[in-house]
Amino acid sequence: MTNITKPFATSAAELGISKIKEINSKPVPEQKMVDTKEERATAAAAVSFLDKIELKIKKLTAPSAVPSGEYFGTPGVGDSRLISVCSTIFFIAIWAIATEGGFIKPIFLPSPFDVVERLIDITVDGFAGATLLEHLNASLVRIFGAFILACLIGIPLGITIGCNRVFRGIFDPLIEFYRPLPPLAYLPLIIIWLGIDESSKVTLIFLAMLAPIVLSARAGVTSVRIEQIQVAYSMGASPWQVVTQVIARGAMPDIMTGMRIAIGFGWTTLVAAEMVAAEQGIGFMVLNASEFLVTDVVIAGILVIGIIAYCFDLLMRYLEAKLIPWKGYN
Amino acid sequence: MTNITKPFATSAAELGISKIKEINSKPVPEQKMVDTKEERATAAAAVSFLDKIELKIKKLTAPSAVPSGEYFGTPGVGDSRLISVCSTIFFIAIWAIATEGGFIKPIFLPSPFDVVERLIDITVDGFAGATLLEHLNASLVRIFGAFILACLIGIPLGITIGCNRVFRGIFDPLIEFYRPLPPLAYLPLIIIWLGIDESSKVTLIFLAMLAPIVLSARAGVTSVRIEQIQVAYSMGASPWQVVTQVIARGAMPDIMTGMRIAIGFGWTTLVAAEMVAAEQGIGFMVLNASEFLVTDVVIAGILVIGIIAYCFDLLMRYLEAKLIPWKGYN
Amino acid sequence: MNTLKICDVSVVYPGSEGGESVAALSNVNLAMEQGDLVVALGASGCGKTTLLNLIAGFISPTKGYLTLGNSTVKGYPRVVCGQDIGDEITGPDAGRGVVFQKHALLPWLNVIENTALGLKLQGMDKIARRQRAAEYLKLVGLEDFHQHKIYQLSGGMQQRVGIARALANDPKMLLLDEPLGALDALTRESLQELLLDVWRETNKMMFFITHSVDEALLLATRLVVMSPRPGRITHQFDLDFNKQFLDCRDARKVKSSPEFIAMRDQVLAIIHGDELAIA
Amino acid sequence: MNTLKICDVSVVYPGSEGGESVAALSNVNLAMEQGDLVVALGASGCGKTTLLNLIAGFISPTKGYLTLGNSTVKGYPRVVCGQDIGDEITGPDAGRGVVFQKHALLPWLNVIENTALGLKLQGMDKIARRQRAAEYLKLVGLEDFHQHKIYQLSGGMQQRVGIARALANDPKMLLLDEPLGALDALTRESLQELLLDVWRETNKMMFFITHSVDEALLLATRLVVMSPRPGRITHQFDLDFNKQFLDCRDARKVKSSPEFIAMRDQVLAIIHGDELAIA
Amino acid sequence: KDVTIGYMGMNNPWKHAINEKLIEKETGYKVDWRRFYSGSKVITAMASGSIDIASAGSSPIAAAVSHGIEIELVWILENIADAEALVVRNGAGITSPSDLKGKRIAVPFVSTTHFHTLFALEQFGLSDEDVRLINMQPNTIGAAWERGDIDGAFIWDPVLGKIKKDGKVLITSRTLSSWGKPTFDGLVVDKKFGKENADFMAKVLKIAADLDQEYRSNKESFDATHPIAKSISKISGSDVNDVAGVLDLYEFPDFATQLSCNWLGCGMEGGAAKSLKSTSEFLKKGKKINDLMPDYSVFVNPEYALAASKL
Ligand SMILES: Nc1ncnc2c1ncn2[C@@H]1O[C@H](COP(=O)(O)OP(=O)(O)OP(=O)(O)O)[C@@H](O)[C@H]1O
Ligand SMILES: Nc1ncnc2c1ncn2[C@@H]1O[C@H](COP(=O)(O)OP(=O)(O)OP(=O)(O)O)[C@@H](O)[C@H]1O
Ligand SMILES: NCCS(=O)(=O)O
Ligand SMILES: [Mg+2]
Ligand SMILES: [Mg+2]
Repeated sequence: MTNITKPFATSAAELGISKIKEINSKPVPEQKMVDTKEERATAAAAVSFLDKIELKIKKLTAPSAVPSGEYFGTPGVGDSRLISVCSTIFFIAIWAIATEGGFIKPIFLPSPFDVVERLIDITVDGFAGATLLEHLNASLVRIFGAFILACLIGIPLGITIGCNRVFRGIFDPLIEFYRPLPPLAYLPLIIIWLGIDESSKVTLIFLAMLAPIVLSARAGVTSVRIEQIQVAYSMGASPWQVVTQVIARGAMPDIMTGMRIAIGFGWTTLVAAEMVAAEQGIGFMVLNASEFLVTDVVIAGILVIGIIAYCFDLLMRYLEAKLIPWKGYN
Repeated sequence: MTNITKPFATSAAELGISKIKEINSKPVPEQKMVDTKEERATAAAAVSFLDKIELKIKKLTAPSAVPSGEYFGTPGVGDSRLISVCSTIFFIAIWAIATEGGFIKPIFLPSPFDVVERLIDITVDGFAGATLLEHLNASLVRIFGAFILACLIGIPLGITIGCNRVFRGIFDPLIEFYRPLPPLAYLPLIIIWLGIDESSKVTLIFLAMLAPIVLSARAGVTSVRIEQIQVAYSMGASPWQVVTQVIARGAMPDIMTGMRIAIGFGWTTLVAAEMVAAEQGIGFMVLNASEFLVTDVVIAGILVIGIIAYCFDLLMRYLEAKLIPWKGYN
Repeated sequence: MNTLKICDVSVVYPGSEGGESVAALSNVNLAMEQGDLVVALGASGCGKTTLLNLIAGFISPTKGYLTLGNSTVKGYPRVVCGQDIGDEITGPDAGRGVVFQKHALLPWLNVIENTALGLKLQGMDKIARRQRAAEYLKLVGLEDFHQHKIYQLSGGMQQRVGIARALANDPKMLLLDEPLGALDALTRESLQELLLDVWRETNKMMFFITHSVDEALLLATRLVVMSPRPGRITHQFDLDFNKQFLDCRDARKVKSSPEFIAMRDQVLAIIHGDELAIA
Repeated sequence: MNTLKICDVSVVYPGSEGGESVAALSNVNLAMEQGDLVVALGASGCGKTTLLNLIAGFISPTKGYLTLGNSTVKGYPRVVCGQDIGDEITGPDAGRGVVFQKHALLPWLNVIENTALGLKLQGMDKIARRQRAAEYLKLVGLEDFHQHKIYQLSGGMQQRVGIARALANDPKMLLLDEPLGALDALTRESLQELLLDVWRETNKMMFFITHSVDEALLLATRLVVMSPRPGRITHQFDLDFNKQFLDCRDARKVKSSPEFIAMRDQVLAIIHGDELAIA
Repeated sequence: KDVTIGYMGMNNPWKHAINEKLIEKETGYKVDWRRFYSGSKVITAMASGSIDIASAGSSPIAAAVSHGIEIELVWILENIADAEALVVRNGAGITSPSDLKGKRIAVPFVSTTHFHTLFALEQFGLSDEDVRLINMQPNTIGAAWERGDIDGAFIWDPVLGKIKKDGKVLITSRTLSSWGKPTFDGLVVDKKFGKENADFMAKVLKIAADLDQEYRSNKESFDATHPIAKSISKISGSDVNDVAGVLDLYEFPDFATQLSCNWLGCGMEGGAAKSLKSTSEFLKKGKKINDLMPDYSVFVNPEYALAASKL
């Protein structure tokens, strides 16, 4: 591992080449370098939680430099989890102070303690005819059912539209036309056509999710590099193979973004869907409570929706990091 | 323009090089080639509309080949407008046959003729206290007001979140938490906090649009090539300049997709916003009509929303083609 | 047998937004047959890549025609030289493998998957195609990098993956756009030798773009010299230094032969003259 | 004055998903001073680009230190060679201009805007910066392509835009990663001359990566030969062929001098020896 | 001076005041009219303080005041009587109340009909576990009925008229009211606004009373040609020919009745206060409110009606 220097210097000098001189890079003794980042990483695995936090705070306040193994300028590198936790606690604290201090009437915003109390109450005793878990279960089945359906249909459809003039011609006006339609506006039509059972609810959520997935799959197609497509063709790929093995893969980053947007969209449509004759569902629960101005149940329901959706989003981001580590290096 | 051949052949032969021979590429006389595509293009500008359609049909039925000036394999190249028109007409025809033929009761789906008639009626006489144009005007102001606001705040915010660990830490939980919240669920809270005037309507639409814009701006940041960022830094760019002149530009394709998704999202939230004590607005009109089961007004309103949104989307696509022609060549 | 004929072909790129349109190729004629190793030399921007794209089927000419064989090889254009039977020029196929000037590897696949891509597309089973890909990766000196991601490779390593990928696919015709440009002298020499070996064994048609006159002379059976604005072929030479090299396996010896030096001077003079004529 | 010291630096890239970690640089020492033109030669994948990234400030070493001057030039690291004062290595700045191996042009800007980018970033007004950019575009032979989009250029033209962009910015130190790799012989020679002229006039530090031994010998004041796995510097030579060339302006003459030929043989022998040692 | 008044889409003579801008003409105030779809939205808007006066059903009013919203009931717009009814679908197999078990009944939650449904079930000896009560807005009820998705609905016109065609009325609000839980639609006012604009309030109630009087005295000849009918049709969007029939189902009390113990009068013992109290008790059982108010008569204020009667 030390620098090998071969004895060419003399032979070069013998040849009479002017000013040629071989520099022996002096073998610096191998020091035990204090690579703080690395040490921190190793240490962090072993130490207790409190120590971890201390280390994190140190990290946060350290002067900005490129850690070994990262590229300078990579946008937004670094761990932001601690900051997230702090900011969350901060916002909750403000909420608690504002409400408990009596600056805001409970009907405007109940205090976090009331909300937690109510949360426990509806988990145990239920609200509007079912417990929180039953409500949640009903809603999750609807949302993820619709999500899977929307992915199964939307991703291939979007890619096909992006790749094929004829399909684009046929489906483009249809999708672009239905996409902006307010679910609340066509809700009565959906009920007239599909009734008030699960099918109409899932359809409504599905329709809401389909558009962003199709749109981003389609945008993903155009961001695939033309050379990558050409090279596949010149290795004998059929158009089908090019679509499935190059375009669909290259469109993944956009599709993942679309999926994340879609699931958020699905949640927001949930309440509209559960306006339709639902008997259970977290959206139904919130709607019901909001109509009676039971603000703490509304907030509790919103919290539950927000937390579940956030967890799912974290999962999606994890998948993104796993599936498309090459984003930005294409 | 003919092939110049310089007299090196002899000198090469003189040098005794084996088998060197210079081939005079025979000067093929310049023919007047029938470049059909080009001719079509020039012709198309001059001829009448009917001729244009005939040309288009010819183009559609021509064998697939790479037109000169295009790359083979570019996904989805070609004009699909004629197909779109045909498919639209086809869908409308089916609608007309199904309804006029009496297969569907008017309350389920009124015939297109009734809808058009009603459309004219509400344009001239109005419905629910205002004419169609007044309704439209009220809604457009809300939607585009919210859209501009969402772009002005969402694009910088998304980019900042993507670029900065601290901002990400602070805003990420907030945005990811609020993003999936159903507007209908927090509608009562918005009303309690902001009242029933324009501000609460615009806020609702704004909140709906903000999330997809932030999310895609953020995703756009990660798809900028690291070399492009590095090169800017090594030309003395400040982090601010890198963000504004490299990252923001490189994120444009994703941001445009996000904006298109957002505006669609905004339309879908319009009705929810106009549920709250609106006096005018196309969503209010549809809602009002659906309350009384005036299905033809519902459908007419939906048509109007769909058409306007589609036109806006075409505009956005035009802008995409103008502003980011380099998409796929990065 | 398989032949390629390029008949009086011109390519004009439309200029966009203030950029003038560029006549990238003007009245180009070229004929190739099985076993030809045509090397194109020419100034930067003279249309070499454009010509390669034409042959590969990625673009079609603004004027003029291409014929690829008169056999019924699937996917070859049915255009007869000089005779207008419509604008039917088919796109690329597995018969014409391409090594790109710019990287065209798939970042979602690792090194060995990228190399085996063509074989996978043609339905070879996983074990067989990995084995074949591994062979070619060894030939280009990347046997230790099978599992690496593309963006974890150096520039020259990426280029070598591109070459291994094209070779593993065993196309009838190989189109290479400056394939050895980012390689050090030694690796470059060994890959030149590899390509020549492949060429002799399989008798492929090859179209090779380079900026190195030495490389051009060593490899070519036919050397094509191009000139820019408008891009055109100004000279063609038939050569056989590659056979000399394959016999003696000593590039230095071939390159120091008087014929080689004379030829090199001649080609350099042409390029020089061109530049002077333009300046 | 400005100096660069690289002290016992190692860089290890972590391997991901089955790929082994790669020791890209191992215990590298290098010193540069104003007016030095250091050229790095070495096999593909031996760590040249990694070394350049280190100097540019794009990555930081896994072990070891860099010093850039002891003056207070903004943005230069305040690390003293061999002495640990924390992991404070600052990133890139306008003092170190980079020409990338892979294209790093901005596709949303046209040719002249790309060239003028650095000047714009430093706040030069539009007319002045366009004028300056136009000068450098002319020097690299792209005076007719101001308004073209990046993707409308050939590979070599893109590379030349990258060079013009770096030069227009007039950095104290210029880091070039195979900047002439995709250029034809003649353009390459004229750009070599251009770079040498700039170097002599401005007395810049330059770090230049190439695969051409001829180019390395012609340009270098110091030649650094690197070896792969782990990447390290095995030899350094002080040279002055560039001064000879700048005096006579005849590359052919310099290259045919016996000193040059001897040196070239020596360097080739080193590279050869390395390869043999590895094989 | 500015005032914001909320209204709903039901059919009543009050709509004539909106259409003809009677209040503007009479008082010189600038009126901002806001439409709401159900009582629940009205109370939210009142809570935000952006509505000064609004019409709402007794049930949403009870929910609002129990949540501590500072409003008071000042006028009975209509005694609902037969205008709201529980209708069951022909063929659903429901002939008696006990047949409701396991059936799907649609009501707009929070509304007066929701309250009456719960009350009726209690009277029939059923709990809300026995019946599948679903929350539907009037428009969706119409659609769901059309498809046969629901077995019954407790609703008002215009949907009521539609579903009566292939359904049968099981019970109406009039009966349920007579069992001790009357419902009504009333005018509520922001307490502070009322106090500061007492004269204005009196004038407004006078207009309302006069319109009711106008209708009552022309009841026999009231048809589609009447200007009030036209106004109602225009504002609510229902067919002008149906208006007379629908109005006939309601009762519009006159000044004397309003001020009597039946409605606004008599403090704690007044009909309105008692109705609000019993409604609130009902809501508390369903966890829809947390606490009962000690005295519901503070939310009933006959002062303005009294003043109006003297104008
Ligand atoms: N997509 C395009 N749009 C417009 N002009 C183009 C396009 N591609 C190439 N050109 C122009 O065509 C000419 C020839 O380009 P080409 O890429 O064929 O050159 P080349 O001989 O391969 O050059 P190099 O050796 O630098 O790669 C150039 O002037 C270039 O600007
Ligand atoms: N981002 C990365 N992640 C992991 N390994 C990397 C990364 N970048 C480079 N390497 C590895 O480091 C080694 C040196 O790479 P480097 O790019 O410095 O080589 P190079 O000398 O520039 O080669 P070339 O002449 O081919 O460009 C290679 O083996 C490469 O696989
Ligand atoms: N009578 C129905 C009106 S409300 O109860 O919804 O306010
Ligand atoms: Mg090229
Ligand atoms: Mg490199």
